[in-house]
Amino acid sequence: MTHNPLVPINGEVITILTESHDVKTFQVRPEVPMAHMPGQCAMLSLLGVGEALFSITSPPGRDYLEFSIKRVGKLTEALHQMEVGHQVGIRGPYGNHFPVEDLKGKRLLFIGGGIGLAPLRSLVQYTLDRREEYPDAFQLVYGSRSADDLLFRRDILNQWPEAPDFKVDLTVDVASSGWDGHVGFVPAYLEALAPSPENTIGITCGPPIMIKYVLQTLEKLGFKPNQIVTTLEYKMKCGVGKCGRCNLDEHYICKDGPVFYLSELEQIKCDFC
Amino acid sequence: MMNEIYEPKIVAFCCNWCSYAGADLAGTGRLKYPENIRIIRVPCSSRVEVAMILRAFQNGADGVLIAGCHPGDCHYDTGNYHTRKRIHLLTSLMDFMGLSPERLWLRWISGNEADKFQATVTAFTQELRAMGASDKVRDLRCSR
Amino acid sequence: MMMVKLPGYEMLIHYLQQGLGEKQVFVPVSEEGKEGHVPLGSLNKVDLAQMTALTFQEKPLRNSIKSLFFPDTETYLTYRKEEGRMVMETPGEMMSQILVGAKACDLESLNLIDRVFLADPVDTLYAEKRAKTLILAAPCRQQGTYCRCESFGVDRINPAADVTMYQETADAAEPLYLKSLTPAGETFLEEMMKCGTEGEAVAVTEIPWQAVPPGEKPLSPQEVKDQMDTLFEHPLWEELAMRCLGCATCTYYCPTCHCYDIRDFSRQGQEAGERYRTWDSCMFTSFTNMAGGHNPRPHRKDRIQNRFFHKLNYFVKKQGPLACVGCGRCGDACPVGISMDTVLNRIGGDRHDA
Amino acid sequence: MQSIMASITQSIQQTAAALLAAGEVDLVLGYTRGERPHQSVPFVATTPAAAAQLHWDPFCEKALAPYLMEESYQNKRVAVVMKGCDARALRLMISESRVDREKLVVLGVQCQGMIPREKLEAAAGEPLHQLTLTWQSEGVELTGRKGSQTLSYEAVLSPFCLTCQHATPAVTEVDQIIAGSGEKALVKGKNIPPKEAFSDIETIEKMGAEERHAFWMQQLNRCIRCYSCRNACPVCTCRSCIFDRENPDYLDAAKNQPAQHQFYHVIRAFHVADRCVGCGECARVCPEGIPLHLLNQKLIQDLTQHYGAFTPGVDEVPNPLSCAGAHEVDPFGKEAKK
Amino acid sequence: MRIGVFVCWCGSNIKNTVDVDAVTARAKTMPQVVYAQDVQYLCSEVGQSEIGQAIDTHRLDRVVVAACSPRMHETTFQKLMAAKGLNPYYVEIANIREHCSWVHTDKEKATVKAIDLVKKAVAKTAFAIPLTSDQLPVTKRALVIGGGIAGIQAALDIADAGYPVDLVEKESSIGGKMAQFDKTFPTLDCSACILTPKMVEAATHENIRLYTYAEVAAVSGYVGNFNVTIKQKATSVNPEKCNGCGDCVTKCPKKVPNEFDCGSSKRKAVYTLFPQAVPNKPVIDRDNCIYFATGKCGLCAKVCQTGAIEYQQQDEMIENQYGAIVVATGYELKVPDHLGEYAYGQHPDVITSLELERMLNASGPTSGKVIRPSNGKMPRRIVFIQCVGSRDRHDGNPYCSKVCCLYTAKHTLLLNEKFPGTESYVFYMDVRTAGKNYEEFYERARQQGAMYLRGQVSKVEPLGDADNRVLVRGFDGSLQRQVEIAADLVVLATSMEAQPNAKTLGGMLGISTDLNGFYTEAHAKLRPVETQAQGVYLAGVCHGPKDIPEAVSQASGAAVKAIILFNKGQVKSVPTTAMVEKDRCSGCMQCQPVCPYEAISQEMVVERVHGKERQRAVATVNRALCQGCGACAGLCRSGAMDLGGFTSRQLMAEVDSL
Repeated sequence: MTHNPLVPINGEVITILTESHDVKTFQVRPEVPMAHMPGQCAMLSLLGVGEALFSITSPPGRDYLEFSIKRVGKLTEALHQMEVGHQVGIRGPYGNHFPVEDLKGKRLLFIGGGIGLAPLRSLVQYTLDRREEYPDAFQLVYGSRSADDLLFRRDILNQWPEAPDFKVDLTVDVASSGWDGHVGFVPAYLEALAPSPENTIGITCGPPIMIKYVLQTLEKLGFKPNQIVTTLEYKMKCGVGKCGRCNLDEHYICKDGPVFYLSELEQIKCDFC
Repeated sequence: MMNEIYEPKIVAFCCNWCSYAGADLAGTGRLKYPENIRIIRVPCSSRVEVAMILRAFQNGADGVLIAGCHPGDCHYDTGNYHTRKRIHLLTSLMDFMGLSPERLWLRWISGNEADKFQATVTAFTQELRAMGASDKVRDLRCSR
Repeated sequence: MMMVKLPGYEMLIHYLQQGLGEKQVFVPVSEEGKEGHVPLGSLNKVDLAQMTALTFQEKPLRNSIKSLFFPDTETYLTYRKEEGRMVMETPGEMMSQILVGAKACDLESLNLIDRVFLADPVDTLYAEKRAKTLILAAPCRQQGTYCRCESFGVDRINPAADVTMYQETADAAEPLYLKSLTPAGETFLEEMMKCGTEGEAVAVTEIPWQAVPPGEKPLSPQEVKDQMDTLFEHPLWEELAMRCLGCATCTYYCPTCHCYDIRDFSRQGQEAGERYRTWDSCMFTSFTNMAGGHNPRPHRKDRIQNRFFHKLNYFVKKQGPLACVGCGRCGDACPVGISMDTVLNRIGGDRHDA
Repeated sequence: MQSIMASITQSIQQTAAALLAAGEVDLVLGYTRGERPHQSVPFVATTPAAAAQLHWDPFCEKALAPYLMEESYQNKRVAVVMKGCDARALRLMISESRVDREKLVVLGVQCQGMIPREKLEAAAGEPLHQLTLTWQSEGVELTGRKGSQTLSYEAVLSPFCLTCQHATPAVTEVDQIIAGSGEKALVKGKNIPPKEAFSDIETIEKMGAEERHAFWMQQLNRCIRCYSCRNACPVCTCRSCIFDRENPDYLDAAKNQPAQHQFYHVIRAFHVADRCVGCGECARVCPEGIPLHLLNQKLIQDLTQHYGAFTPGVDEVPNPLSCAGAHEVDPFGKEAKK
Repeated sequence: MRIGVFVCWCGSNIKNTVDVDAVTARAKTMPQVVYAQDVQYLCSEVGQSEIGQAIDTHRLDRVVVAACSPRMHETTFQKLMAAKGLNPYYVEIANIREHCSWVHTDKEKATVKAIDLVKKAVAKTAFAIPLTSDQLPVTKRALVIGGGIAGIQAALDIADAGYPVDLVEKESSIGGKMAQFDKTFPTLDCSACILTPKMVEAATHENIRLYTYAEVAAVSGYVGNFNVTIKQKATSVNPEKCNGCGDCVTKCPKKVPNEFDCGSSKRKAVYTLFPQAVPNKPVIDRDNCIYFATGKCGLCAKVCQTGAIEYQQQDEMIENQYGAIVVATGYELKVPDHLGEYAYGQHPDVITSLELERMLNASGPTSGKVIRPSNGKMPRRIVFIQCVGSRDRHDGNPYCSKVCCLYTAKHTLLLNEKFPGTESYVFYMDVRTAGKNYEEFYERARQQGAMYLRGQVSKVEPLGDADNRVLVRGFDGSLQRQVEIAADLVVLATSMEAQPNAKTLGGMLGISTDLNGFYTEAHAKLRPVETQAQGVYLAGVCHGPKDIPEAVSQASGAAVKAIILFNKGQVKSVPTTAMVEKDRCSGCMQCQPVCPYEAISQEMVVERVHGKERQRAVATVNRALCQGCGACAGLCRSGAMDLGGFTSRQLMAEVDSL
């Protein structure tokens, strides 16, 4: 009998990085290497607690996978209690990935909110790793609730701004002392920045409400639906398009998603559009 | 005939002020009783949820002991009356459903009744030994 | 194809009983509150009259056969901590099984689930049960009072099973005819002829059984789908939501619903435990509610709408057919009388109004 | 009798239409005919015209009170048709802050007792869709393919209605009583003493412990955990249910463990122990036909026997499980002291 | 999460019965445990610093201590946690001494159990939430309930420390039982001579306010902030106007038995309790006053020159705030009329000790003469019967009333002294003379001629002779034979009993009574003055039988407790209080009547549902009132109510770990 796709393999936590008060990034090395593409997800599980799907935030080609996990419930709370050397169940990768072929030769506009930067980061690193194929301008518009909630600080504060032709624009919802950057919601900031749709593809991920307004803003800025890519997150259990809960119209986000062009979403009965 | 004595598992909820203290006093007095009991400390017997009792049985407890202050002596004035009422109803419902209510004991043990604590644990253990392993409310996935 | 005549239902049961050591046999039984397929080996007494009546009645059993292929609870992983490391184990191979007395709609529902569970990556738990189950089905002479299998294009007269069973009068004492439809069915009949029936089973060339021909035109999946597309914003969904209880009855009784949850069970300080999958229902808030509190289908209206759209629109788009076999179980079981008819009557597929 | 049904139906329709026309309410929650023969289902009328679809007959079993807590009914002015049992539940819901009485118009119906469809079908010996019913004063007249017969109401009424003492909502609870044209009611709450009301319980109590266990195992193991008993119960009013709680997970989702079913049903019964209004919805909606009401009744019986008579939704709060004291008889007596 | 487990040997106390190494080794494999160590004495300074170091070295954030009972050293370890900057409630104790090593002998089984107990503690602490206590202000005014010697002493001490005190007395005068006594043992001081100055001091003290003829009607609040309603009964005499002349008393035509003299004399319907009463103002006993019965009479009002009689007075409810309450409600004496063998109430010459005491008192009904009630003549032979209703599990109280041995000795001495030639016979079970100079006092009584007969009295009956004497049949244990004594007077040493309303008052105060109705102290040995209710202290016999010096000592102790509280000026609330998860709470308020402290109330919260604002009710807990019993959490259906330190998650984790 073939392998049951629901059975995970063991992975070892090799590094833990505290990103903010409720987000940690875990490097997990699976017993058997897993090849993934940016935007894909994997199912992490703690035996005895449960299982959930997380986007892979590291780029392909490493011997580990990185997951940035926000503490919101029982499983994530237990994951946050892990220490280096602990074991975690892993299966995947699942779902489609960002249309990396379509992005070649385009200017890339990444728009992220909060933990939504996690899947984008994989794509940013992937494209940076292959800058010869993606030589055009990069821009990241990223926001979070407060300055303390900004994730991947090494990347957004140091590495990416220093990369050639990479503009990083940060914003926070609520001002706090020590933050002299922009204050305001991501969609509004995006509208103010008014990036040109010219030969550009906008790629966004964040909380559902942010995505909704970012999509509207991009269209207002002149982006065509086939210039806008987003990645969606629903509750998922099986990861293989069978358990039934993550459907959006006839699509299962875990299998047919999570990455969609807005042009695809417009064909779909969906509350984002 | 089985020669081996069945060693039952007992989960006890003891109120901090009377029964837990009674158990402490049994210790101080070096009174001996069977090892089968595991005490969970609660401030008052009325803190115990019915769900916790059933959960203990699910997990393979052969007996559950709820121990509190004597009626009228509750540290919190009326807590044990609530316990009494709730456990009474639970016992009755368990009986009605054939769920071996005799495996659920409610006892009043004061802080100075070390001997009563000892006697209770001893008697409960003996009775449960005679009854054997519990198969009521028991989740079969719980190993013993 | 092979056709066999047995002196009665009893002989079939007798034969099946002999093979119980190697095979699990499920037969139709109705006992207090329960009507479904139960293991033959678990019966204290075989009530042939009842079994015959249930096999040949003109409606499916209350409980669908999906649980034999997709059990309501199924452990697929056990684990324990050994010297600090998790050791995982998966269950061994299952025993072959024989299902007696399925209906055409039941078989059609399996075909629908196949499209999902047997698609890549194959659901091995389901696939194994499918592969290892031999199905003996019985046709319906006419459409049941509350059935609308005909509307959903189910061929109630020719169930797509391994073996079809016929009996003229649904009387246990009357002869029972069996017809094989697959190689596995043929092997089954051959073996039955060889042993256990002591020469009383005879091969025949004709089966004296006649059905009432279908009286209804099947709905066109595409047309239904198109119609549903126009009804996404229809007030009907809120209307139903105001009466729906939000329980899982319809989905659990539905032979085509196949949503599941994955859960861990662990006690004793999480040092051992198991992971199982269990039926879940799109009618529950928790079905789509995310840990962070966001719920893409927060209202009962959204959930009811999704359920009917899944069956009458999404499934058509993704798989082709409608995800309903018209068995009528949802309407029978729903405490507030919501059924597939309730929706179909509204979208012009009226039958009962006609 | 036919006229009682007709006049109640008419009265509901007229009242509903008037309320809707005057804009006094946004919607009227009542019953209408279902798709199946002799089936009445909950129905919401939002326009005076739709009020004509409202209907009343002895198949209007479903308790309507739980709907009032649902999202669809929030921030709306609602008129609701209520039987005695429903009104008792409503009273509890009001005292427990679960509904806003101000936004409600309660149309209390002089309930004649409800008839379970299965019971009627069994008594008739013929499928329901073949039957025409006429409500006669001495019973229900059935006309089917086998001819005509009249069954007494005692023979077909729900056992809950036969023992019901509060068929008509208390006048204090309702805004309007809808009575049936002055004719004598069918079978109202007969004064059946509690002992007889609880006769099923006695039957079970007479069994041996193992027999009782076997009985309940057989019953509860059928549970499919659809939660219809919880969702239909007019006094299961928690905003968030303990059984949906993940942390700690009180209830495991496995449907093949008797222990989990026992846990669910014991706790469920406990949570309505001193609040059950005896409407029988839990048992009625159970698709597996588990007699869940027995657990509730058993607890009510225990409470009544040991702690004094108490009728949920009729007597004043506090509920028996919310108060306890020295004055109560010690049910454990010497046992706990020894 | 990084849990550290520390296993204590407690010298040999644990180590001899539990394989400490095995427990430590096993602990290392438990979930979330990153460090485990065994230590000889965890409670020692060395042990504490070991834990402290391990917390630093291994970055521990939770600690499990496997040692003695948490009732022993929990606070020690909590302080250590706080010192290390961790929440005190992040430590959990596994009781492997009192609940394991001391009660078991089989080392293997005890070790298995110890491991389970550690596992349970680890499981619980993994779900611990940080808890803190609030600082609450204290009202610096004390209430003393009961104006007997204990109450007076407590009030004086608190007042002398500079804090205001209200003293509530149910009778019309303070003084209590001691005011009824003649002399006190073992010094034979005149009771009134030592009590009266204290009464006066209390009445005149600038910090003391007297509420006589008053009762406590309701108590709410909590330590530092009690709200007390005092019911001031109508005296019908305006104290401002009354000059205490006594004319009203003289003229009053209605006579009733005088309770102060145990009914052996009469008083008027308008009366002062006793001549030295404080305040010395009469009150009208409305139950017996003719005016109040018939509306006629009014003689007192007519004779009162100052117009102080006010029939229209009403009972008054006075509400005050207090920081501390001293309970000094005293006792009653058992009326032995149901003990038929003693013929009390059947024969007039069978009396109680207090009746004798009143006769001996110069201001008593007989002006100090002892007489036989039946004929007014002096008794020659008096039989004293001890332990009447005390130490009697069948018909009386199980406890010893403590003072009877000594006052009976006192009575024999006084009789012998005042009326030489009186014969005193004492039937006793044991003579208990623990107390300074008590044994000497008893010896003196015996030397002075009191006859002590060890044995019980089986029957007291009329002799039927001309003098109508009483025959006492008893058993002399030392002689091993029946004795019969023809007595002129029989004196019963009746049992001290708790006040009949002790339970009711206790209920208001949130303190419990023992099986005998006496108030229960917080700890029998170490906290004999405190009660379970913080800020409520005990003084005198309401806590159990005591003699005067003991009652006075305890009163001073209680006063000091109140003074300490006032000096600190604030109290810490219980950290382990109930808490409401508002999102889960339906606001059904079924928890409200469960709370014995009235700590739960309803509040309205506004929340946004799908973009719309909506108001709904939820339960809320007043942390200052909540004492952390968890009865509410045990009942809450939805699990919205939880208890800090004992959350459902924690308790479930404990259950699951076993």
